Amino acid sequence: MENMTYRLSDFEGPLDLLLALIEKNKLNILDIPIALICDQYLEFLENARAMDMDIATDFLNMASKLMVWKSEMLLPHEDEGAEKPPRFDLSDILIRHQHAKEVVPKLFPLYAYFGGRCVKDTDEISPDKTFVAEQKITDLLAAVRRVNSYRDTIENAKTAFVPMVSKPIVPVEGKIVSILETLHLFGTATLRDLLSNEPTLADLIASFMGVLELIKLRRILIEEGDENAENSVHGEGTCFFINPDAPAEDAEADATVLSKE
Amino acid sequence: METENTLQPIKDVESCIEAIVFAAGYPMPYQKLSEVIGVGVREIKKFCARIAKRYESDSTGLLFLQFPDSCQFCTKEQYGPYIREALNVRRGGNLSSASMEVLAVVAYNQPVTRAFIDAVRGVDSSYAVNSLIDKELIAATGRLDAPGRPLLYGTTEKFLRVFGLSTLDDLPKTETVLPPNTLTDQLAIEVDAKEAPQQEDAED
Amino acid sequence: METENTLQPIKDVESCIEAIVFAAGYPMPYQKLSEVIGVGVREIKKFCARIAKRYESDSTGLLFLQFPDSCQFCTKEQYGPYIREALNVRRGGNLSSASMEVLAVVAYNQPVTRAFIDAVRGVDSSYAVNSLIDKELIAATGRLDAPGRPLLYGTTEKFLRVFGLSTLDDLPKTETVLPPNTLTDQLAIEVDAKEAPQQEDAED
Repeated sequence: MENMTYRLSDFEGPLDLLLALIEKNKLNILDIPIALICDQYLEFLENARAMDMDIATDFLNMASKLMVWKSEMLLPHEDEGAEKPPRFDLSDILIRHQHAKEVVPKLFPLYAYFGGRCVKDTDEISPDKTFVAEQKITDLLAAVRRVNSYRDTIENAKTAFVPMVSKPIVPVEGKIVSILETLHLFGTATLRDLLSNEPTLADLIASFMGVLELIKLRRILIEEGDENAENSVHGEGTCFFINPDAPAEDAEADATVLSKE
Repeated sequence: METENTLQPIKDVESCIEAIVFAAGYPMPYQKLSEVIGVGVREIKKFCARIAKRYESDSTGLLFLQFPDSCQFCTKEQYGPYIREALNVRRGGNLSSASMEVLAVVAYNQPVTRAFIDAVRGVDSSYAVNSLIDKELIAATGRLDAPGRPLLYGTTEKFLRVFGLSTLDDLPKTETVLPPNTLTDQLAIEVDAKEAPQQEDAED
Repeated sequence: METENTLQPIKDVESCIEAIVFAAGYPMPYQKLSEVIGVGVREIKKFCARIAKRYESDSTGLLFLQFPDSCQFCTKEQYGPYIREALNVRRGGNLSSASMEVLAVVAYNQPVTRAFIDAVRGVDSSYAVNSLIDKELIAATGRLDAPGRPLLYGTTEKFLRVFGLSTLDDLPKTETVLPPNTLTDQLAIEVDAKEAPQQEDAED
């Protein structure tokens, strides 16, 4: 194509691009010269690629199909009388595609008008309250999906609402202080000891980050396990103590502030 | 039936149909009404037509819809916003243009396989298809007798209701005339055969 | 509300009430109708009385019931046997989508409080919860050790039976299983503490 009159983003999918090419060449949709269309389609994609655009897989799939059809056409038919090999009827697909595109603008107003027609849920007027017919598990899964789809709207509403109530900020510094206090008091403490009394998830995370921070700063050390243990770290049972040769207390300033949720 | 109810007067049959269709909520097949009430399907349809007319002309908030094989009560469309607000229904009913396109492909070409939908749209449509199934606007209606036995999809009675149609013949006409659907079989064999086994299992 | 609907004529208010009450299925509080339609509770009750009269006298299979604080459509008693016969055979019948959603929340997150269910669904679920208790698909299994000591609900043996499961472990593990951690128990405690006392008394 000498001049790029179209851009890839103009097309929702490969079929729209094909229709545009057909229109541009003033071709009969019922009699498409595959070779010509295939070449122009590939050229278009090549140009798009040259312009450093991401080409969606749908467009590439169509390109490979077109090339297969084109090569089928170019292969000499051994016996002329034989039927053509079965292949996608591109005309048929394009007509149906065009038809769907035409119809969509007519369906939207219908739906906008009649979509308000509501029906009644089924179980409310059951003659026997305890009667339950057999149920399909797929219906339950559909319900799970529905509920999950509400989840986003609820979460959005919640986040929009949160700033209006006082948002508790859980500073990691505070946790670091209490971790050090605990260790000073008891000498050693396990991870469970340090984390078990946190009232909220945010507190829990802040404390855990505090522990990590203290390890990073080498203010606390992990106690060697007993000799039977395979590893020196034992999950919740990991035991910490204060590093007697701790480096100077300075780096705590950058301790992260963690907000709730 | 535990009691020896015999519905003689015509009015009674109509009321009985109303009561059953109301209690069901879902589209009630004429066949079922015929069996339960003991009146032929043809008669049942006539009674239903009278009921439908009564609710249409009456100043009531309800409508009695007649589909090709079933009937159902619903509310008149203009009260939809009030109902949504009273029942706290979210505006979940919105359809994206991708969904509407899939719906158009299914409605005018049904029954179709997923492969057919993908081919006619030229792009992968699985998200839109699943969302339409969840919204009960399309549903599996059977399986294609082809390798992989892929599911066939068609529109539902809910589709007819929320688009204000009595039958599929009422679908809007267009300039483009659709050829008869011969694609389905071909596509099913070529494309579905690869995908079908695991995909279809997951759906059953 | 998407359109500028204003219900001026009296007939329209009646139809709107009918539509809302029909779609709800459960007893609809006059208070709610009043809020949504924008007409005082006293007027709403008057409109309801007229609707009730119309359905009583008309030759229809439906009745409009008026309770002290709410109203509801139901079917006339004499058609009960027909309804039962028409509906009982339907596979998958008589669980509303709201009930199915509550059941999904309970099944995948049990034990849960009512407040948790409400929070996950984003709407008040008390009618569906009660209906599932009536149907013996969920039951109270204990109380949460939190202010108000709200009841905890779980699924029952009958739940397993009607869904054809042997144990809860047979529940399909989908990618979409509800993440229980985003709404913590804390939320349940906060909300329940306010509501629990009167609500729980009513149930015990």
